[in-house]
Amino acid sequence: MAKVQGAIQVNTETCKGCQVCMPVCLESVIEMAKDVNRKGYHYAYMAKPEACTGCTNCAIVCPDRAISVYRVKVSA
Amino acid sequence: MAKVQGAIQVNTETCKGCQVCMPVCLESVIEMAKDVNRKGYHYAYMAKPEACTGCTNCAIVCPDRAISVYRVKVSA
Amino acid sequence: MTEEIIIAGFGGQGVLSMGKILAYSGMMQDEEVSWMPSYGPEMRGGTANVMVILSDERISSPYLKVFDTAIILNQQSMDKFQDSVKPGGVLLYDPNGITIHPTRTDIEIFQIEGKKLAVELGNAKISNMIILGAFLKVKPIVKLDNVIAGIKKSLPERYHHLIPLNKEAITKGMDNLKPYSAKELSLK
Amino acid sequence: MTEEIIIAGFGGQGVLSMGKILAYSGMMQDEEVSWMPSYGPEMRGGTANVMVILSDERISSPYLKVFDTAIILNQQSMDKFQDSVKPGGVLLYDPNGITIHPTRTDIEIFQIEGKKLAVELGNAKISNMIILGAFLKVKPIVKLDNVIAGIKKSLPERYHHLIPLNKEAITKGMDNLKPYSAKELSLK
Amino acid sequence: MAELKLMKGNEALAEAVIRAGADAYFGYPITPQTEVIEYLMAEQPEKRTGMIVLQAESEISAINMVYGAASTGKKVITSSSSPGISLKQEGISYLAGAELPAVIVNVVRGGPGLGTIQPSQADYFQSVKGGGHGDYKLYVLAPASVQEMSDFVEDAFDIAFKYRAPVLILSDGVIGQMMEKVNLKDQKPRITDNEIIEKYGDWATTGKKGRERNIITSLDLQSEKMEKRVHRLMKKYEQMEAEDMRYEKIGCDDAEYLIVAYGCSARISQKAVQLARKKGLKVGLLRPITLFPFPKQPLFELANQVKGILSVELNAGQMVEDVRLSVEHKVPVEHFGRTGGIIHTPEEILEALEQKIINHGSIRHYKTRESSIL
Amino acid sequence: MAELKLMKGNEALAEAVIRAGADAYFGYPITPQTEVIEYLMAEQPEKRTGMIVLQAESEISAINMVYGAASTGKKVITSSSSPGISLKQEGISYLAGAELPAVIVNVVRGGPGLGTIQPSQADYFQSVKGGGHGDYKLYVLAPASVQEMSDFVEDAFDIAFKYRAPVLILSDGVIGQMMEKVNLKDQKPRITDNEIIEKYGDWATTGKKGRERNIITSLDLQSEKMEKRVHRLMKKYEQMEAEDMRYEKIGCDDAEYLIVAYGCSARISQKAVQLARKKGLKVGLLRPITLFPFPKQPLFELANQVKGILSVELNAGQMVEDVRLSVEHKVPVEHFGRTGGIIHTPEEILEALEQKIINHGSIRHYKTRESSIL
Amino acid sequence: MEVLDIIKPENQVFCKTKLMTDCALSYCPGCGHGTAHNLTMEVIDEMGIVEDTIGVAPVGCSVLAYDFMNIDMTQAAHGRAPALATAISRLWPDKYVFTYQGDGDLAAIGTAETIHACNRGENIVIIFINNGIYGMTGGQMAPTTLAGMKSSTSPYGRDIKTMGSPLKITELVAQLPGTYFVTRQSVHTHKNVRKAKKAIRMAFENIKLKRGLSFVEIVSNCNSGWKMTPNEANIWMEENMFAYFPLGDIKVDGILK
Amino acid sequence: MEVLDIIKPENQVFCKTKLMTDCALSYCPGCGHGTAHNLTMEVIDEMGIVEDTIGVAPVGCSVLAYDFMNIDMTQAAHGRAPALATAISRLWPDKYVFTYQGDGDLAAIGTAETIHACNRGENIVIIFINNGIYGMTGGQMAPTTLAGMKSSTSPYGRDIKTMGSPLKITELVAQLPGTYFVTRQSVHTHKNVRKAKKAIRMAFENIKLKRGLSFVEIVSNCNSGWKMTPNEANIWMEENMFAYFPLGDIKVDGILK
Ligand SMILES: Cc1ncc(C[n+]2csc(CCOP(=O)(O)OP(=O)(O)O)c2C)c(N)n1
Ligand SMILES: Cc1ncc(C[n+]2csc(CCOP(=O)(O)OP(=O)(O)O)c2C)c(N)n1
Ligand code: SF4
Ligand code: SF4
Ligand code: SF4
Ligand code: SF4
Repeated sequence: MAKVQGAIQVNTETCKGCQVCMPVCLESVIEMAKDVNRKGYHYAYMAKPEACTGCTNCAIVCPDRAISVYRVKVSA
Repeated sequence: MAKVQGAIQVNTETCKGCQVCMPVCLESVIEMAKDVNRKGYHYAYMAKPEACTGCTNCAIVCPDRAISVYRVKVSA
Repeated sequence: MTEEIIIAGFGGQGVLSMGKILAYSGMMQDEEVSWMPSYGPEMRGGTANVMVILSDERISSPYLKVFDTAIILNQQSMDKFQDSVKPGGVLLYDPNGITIHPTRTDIEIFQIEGKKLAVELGNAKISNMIILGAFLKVKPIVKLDNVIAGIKKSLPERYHHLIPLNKEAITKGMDNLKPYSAKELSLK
Repeated sequence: MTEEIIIAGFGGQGVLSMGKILAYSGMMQDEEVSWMPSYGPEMRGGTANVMVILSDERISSPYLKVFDTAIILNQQSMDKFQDSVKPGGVLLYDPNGITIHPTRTDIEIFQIEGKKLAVELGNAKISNMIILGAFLKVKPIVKLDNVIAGIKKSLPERYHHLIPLNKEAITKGMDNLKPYSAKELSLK
Repeated sequence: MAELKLMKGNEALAEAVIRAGADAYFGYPITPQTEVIEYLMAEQPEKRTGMIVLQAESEISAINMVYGAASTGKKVITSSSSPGISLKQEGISYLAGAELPAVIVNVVRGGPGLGTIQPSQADYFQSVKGGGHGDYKLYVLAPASVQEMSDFVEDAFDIAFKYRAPVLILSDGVIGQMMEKVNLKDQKPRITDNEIIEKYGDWATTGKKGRERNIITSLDLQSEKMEKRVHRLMKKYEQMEAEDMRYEKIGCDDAEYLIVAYGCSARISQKAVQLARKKGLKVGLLRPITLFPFPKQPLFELANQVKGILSVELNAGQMVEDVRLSVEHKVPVEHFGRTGGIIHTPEEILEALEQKIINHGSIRHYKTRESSIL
Repeated sequence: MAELKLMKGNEALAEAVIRAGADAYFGYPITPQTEVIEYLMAEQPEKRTGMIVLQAESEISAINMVYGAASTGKKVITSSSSPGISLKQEGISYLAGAELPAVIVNVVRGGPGLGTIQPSQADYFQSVKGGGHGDYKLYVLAPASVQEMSDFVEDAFDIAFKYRAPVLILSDGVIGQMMEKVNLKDQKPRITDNEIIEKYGDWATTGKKGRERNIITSLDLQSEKMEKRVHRLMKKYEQMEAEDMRYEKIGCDDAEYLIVAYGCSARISQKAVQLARKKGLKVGLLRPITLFPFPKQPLFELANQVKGILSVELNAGQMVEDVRLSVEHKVPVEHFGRTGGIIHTPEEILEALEQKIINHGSIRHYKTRESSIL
Repeated sequence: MEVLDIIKPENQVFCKTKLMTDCALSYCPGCGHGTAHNLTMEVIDEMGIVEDTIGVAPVGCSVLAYDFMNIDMTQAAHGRAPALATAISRLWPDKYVFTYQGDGDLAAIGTAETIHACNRGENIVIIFINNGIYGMTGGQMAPTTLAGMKSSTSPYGRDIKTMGSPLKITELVAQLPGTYFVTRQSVHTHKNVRKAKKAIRMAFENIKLKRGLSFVEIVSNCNSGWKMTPNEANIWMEENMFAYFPLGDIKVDGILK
Repeated sequence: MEVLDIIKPENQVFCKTKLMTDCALSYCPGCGHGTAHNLTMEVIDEMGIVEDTIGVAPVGCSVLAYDFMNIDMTQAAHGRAPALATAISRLWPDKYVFTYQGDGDLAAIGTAETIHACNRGENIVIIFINNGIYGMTGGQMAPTTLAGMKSSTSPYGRDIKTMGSPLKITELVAQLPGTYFVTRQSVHTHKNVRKAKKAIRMAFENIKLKRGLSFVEIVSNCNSGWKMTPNEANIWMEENMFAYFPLGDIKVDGILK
């Protein structure tokens, strides 16, 4: 039975660390980085890459479209 | 049995001969004079005085309030 | 030739249209013309006037204080414009509804029973054409056929059947012009 | 005495309030003061600056081109205002986030680790008070108790419990001021 | 084809709008210019040329419809009278700031406030000094005949597009309401959508097709950019002064005294000049056709010739300031004008000229007011 | 009782409105003056003095609320910034025409259009020449400090009621946003309803009680009446010029060169004068405090003393015209000013003075434009 | 009995209210404005509140209302009467403040002022004369002009597609919590006049009780603008205007009908 | 499987639309404007109509929409966007013309333009961002500010008695015959984002079919103005804003729900 594996790529410079992508991630993949970007924001990153399903929930709620989403099928 | 007798007094100078008082007079008391007032209007007058009941219908629809109404009780 | 005219009366008396037809008539014979109306919230029964100029030169001011001719159709206008006639000028008026007649002796004064004659013609609205006729009798500044052409221009197609009536009214006006001398009055 | 100061940094760094406290402090010792902020749609993270003047004479222009002291909290501001310091004047800055350090050799330059020390004090928001302290070390133009009085004036009642912390921050700033010489850099 | 007609100024202007190939008119009724929209609605230009006519819910909506239309490169015009023009001031300032071509017509009535519906020229200052906020000017054409009410429409559009700037036709109740003979120009074809996309592709917001997107705005949050914008505007105004200033001289060659007047006052003053000449007084008339750019240079030169100047305006004294600035106080300049809807007569003007100029030397100008109220 | 405080100009003005015993403020938010309504809402003057504060749905609604309040004899004020003031022009013209006392505040930003929110003085023409339609003027006060933002409120109300005319306080983003020490006046009691009925019973529409009814209108369908109204207004303006013109002279006694500047430009120019004096240049500053009435006479007199005048304004050249009219071209008058929200520095001003005046003779003024764009 | 014996002061049962001036109305013969003016003044007279009444006149044919209504009045800029009334009633909470406006004034240029005064629930009365046209300026199309109806700016009849539908502003304001009493009346017959007067009375009573805004629309003829005789106009109004603008109460005691 | 093996062009399932410029959004972190911008541009991209689209920006935080939306745009005076859009769509009937406006812009100063453009049934889309406050100018009260809600001009909470009730302009315009599609959406969760995008798509499809005016309200947070973190703001919005401004379609295919 085929399972999907996802991944997100965050544009650390356009991310404003607003965190609205966190609650919509059902797998709690996303957290905010300790250090800041040039604008002084703690940007988002994949804290739990393995859990990402590539559902795009985070990306479509991101006001700044800082997230790109990737997905592949992997056989269990 | 007591019957009422009415009469209207038309201010021939403020009357504009608009005739809106005519249709509301159930007794068709009112008509417009042949001659005109200083403003050139054919003013209203009591053509059938005996028929007037003093109901005030004409007076309250007169935009220019050119009609005063009088009423008395008369025993038949 | 330059003729400076004022026409004044009640709103409903066809003052503006009389002026318009005069202007059109002048245009028909290639003259310069101007037509300057009073305007505003024309409540029925308000007064109206129009200044009309016909000239063979470029017209400077369309707005004037004194005129060669004044055509007067009600008392207010008589009071207001009698003195605006140039010495030697013409005052033409419809006596109907006039209580205080003109008193100037340094101008020519004429009467025309516009309203009365119009009723005879069976159309009260035509009185202004009768008065126009009377004016043209005094001052034949435009040819009759140019006047008719002017009427054609100023009337919408749907009214062109009225042109014969207008023509009749104009001639009636020409025939019924009455000179009036202020002296008589002042003699009494 | 007249001291003309510019304070510049990010919107969130307490630039305007630092200037406000300076102005209040000056007022506490009966000096003339003016406080001229940059303003506009302050989107978070935007830059802000304020021109503060303390003087014992009536202040003419609240808006200036050159200053006795520039207090700089981020790179944009460094780029923009380094040259606005009068020869012989003072440039005080927080090295945190500064990549291109000042290069002028005709002025006095000082560093203060505002942000870092604030974290040590356990309140990032207090860094502007640390920097203020450092400035007062360089230029003791207002007495400390007047500064405290100024803080009292500028803070709403409900924040007055923070005054001891502010005091602590100011002294910490005074103790940690580091002179900086552009030469070193230019030597490398 | 061209036609000779007898028309009201307002009607002649409306007909000229159609014939100029305008794309749209947006307006709201107000005396004494309501004939403009009434004529257009009756003529159904939509059928004649495809031009659109819309009665807006207010003057403010109308001027902003103009802004919208102009931002897409269309030929658009609106008209109103004094109170309505005051309401348009923000929109007019936006048009100037966004550098959009548009024509605004003001058939002036007497103010301030609701005032009177009778003719006036009391909106001169508002028109030439900028009634709206900010550093901008309007190119202002002042028709003095029904013929010019017609002719100036195309001129106005030409200037508007030459400079990408709003143009004002400043008329008055006399010129708008009077009838005169007018020679109507031939119908110009409307510019097609594709021609617009071709011609104005570098700025008009017609949809980004085969080019970078266009933006129409008057905002510049960076002051440096905003100052550049203001300088760009000022350069346009300089160029207008150099290339498109217009005026008319009547009997000025031998004039010892000069009347300066525009619009209906110029017509009435012309008669006053005739009366003066009859009296043997050498009086000339300079009629500014553009109120901005103002004929400064011709006036400056005439100042070496004449003994005094009377500025005749249907207001309490407005253009008189520009006349004084033009002649640099080399000769006395006084003002005469009736207000409140009263129209001065040729006789009154001549009388004022004799009293204030001919029989009277210069007076201190910082006391202007006194001379300006009759 | 009086108080010494450190406040923004906008806040000082708002506090002064309460202390002047105003009855109402109506406004709509706009940068850089939003602190006025924010301060008032926070202060709850309704509790302090019973004064009413209402955020209107637009600037137009606000100015018409002002008109309504003023027509009943109440002390009322509104504030806005450039685009919002343009929207108020019809209402302002109505206030002038109906002869109503009211105070309008314009904290000017850069235009035209949406322009910039940064400081500017580009609304000078709109303010003094009448941005609205018709023959009227505003009494215009130009504060140059936070103290004056506070003090001029009461002055403005006094003038407004002295003449039954609208008064404009023309400020700018610098004066509105900066903080300075300000001495607040004591709280004045609000005038009671009965006092209003007593004092203004001859005109205010407070309900006809024991007198003939009152009517507030700006309309006169009879031109004779309307002209009388206009003359009445002009008489007021003459009286303002005679009795209430205000200005300040700084270092003019020995001045060989003069700077004329108001508002923030006067503050910055003052520093420029200091710099000039350091260089040994005898420069003085004349600061018009009222822009209308303009200090014509003092300038006319100074023109006999100085060699040249520089009009310094944060715009492309507006007040410079009034300066020229005042000195009657006896000395060269040039303009200097930055635009678009850029604020000129003292150094720039001094440089311009040297270039345009000190090292440069008079130039033809009908070419003004060139001199006005920097 | 002789007429002259009847026409005696003691027998008088109706005459013009003293709250109307002697100045002859400037309105066209048969225009509803006159009747609406008189009813309003009769109500104020009967309530004995003339000393505490302040009226706001619009821009429109009734701009001269202040010449005819013998009360304190202020004349507002076109469409802004509700803004004036807001300020006046806020500053004089015990006064009876009303506006009198036409459809162009209230529903076109004045839309924002109308909606927001109603939404704030100002304690005022708005008397709204809906004659489906701009009378004062000579019969242009109004927001309330009926579909297909001719006017000088819709000479071929109002075209819904390009000019929009006639606007039922009264139904709109009734939707707002701030309005307390909203009704539509007419004054062309004795029956309607009596109803309309009751409505106006209720509206002014609401001010006394500080109930919020009362909105009284009066559908009326503009016989000049419609180019009909007054009686023709009234019949046309019954057949056409009332079909689209049905008479009756729309909101009473703050509850939609 | 390694993340880097997944992050390959061929595996990409979502990225920012090309119709948004590279210019960093000037909006505060977590502000709904950004999402609304992106959805609008995604729809235009997917419909392939960018060459025929003309946008009108308001005065408000989104005044700079033209810096971010990579299409032809005109910036309107405060509140007047619907007037501009009317003219543009009349003159370019085959273009997709839309306005993007905030609540102060559309429901306060622009009330008249909004009501009349809707009443005329202009063939345009109005995207209405209702964040219950004036964001741009720093958090003043808007017509849509909730009862008791604090803002810099209602620092003690909106007082219905003196400031009126929050205005449901969307329900009002739905009453007008000219509006064809009226809906209320939000963009704070993935579910709502997907719904909102569908609504915007339908709105633009209506332009193609010349159906008249489509009005899409998006209830959004102004976390700066509300003085909350973005996620706090979104929760507060669900609990308070949605209670008064319920999400869902209000009018579909010209029929009120
Ligand atoms: C700002 C402004 N715009 C337009 C006008 C011109 N105007 C006067 S009355 C009027 C319309 C009146 O119509 P309505 O409100 O329906 O009242 P009615 O005359 O029909 O009673 C207009 C457009 C004006 N005076 N002021
Ligand atoms: C005529 C005018 N009045 C006022 C302003 C100031 N102003 C700019 S944005 C704004 C309100 C914006 O609020 P909203 O429409 O709700 O949009 P948001 O910023 O909340 O997205 C105001 C009042 C202006 N620019 N122009
Ligand atoms: S939603 Fe976007 S901007 Fe906000 S934290 Fe997540 S990635 Fe960053
Ligand atoms: S209604 Fe009045 S004005 Fe009309 S005709 Fe009758 S009496 Fe005369
Ligand atoms: S024009 Fe119409 S509304 Fe005006 S007075 Fe005449 S009938 Fe009445
Ligand atoms: S102020 Fe409010 S609306 Fe404006 S960008 Fe910030 S969060 Fe968004």
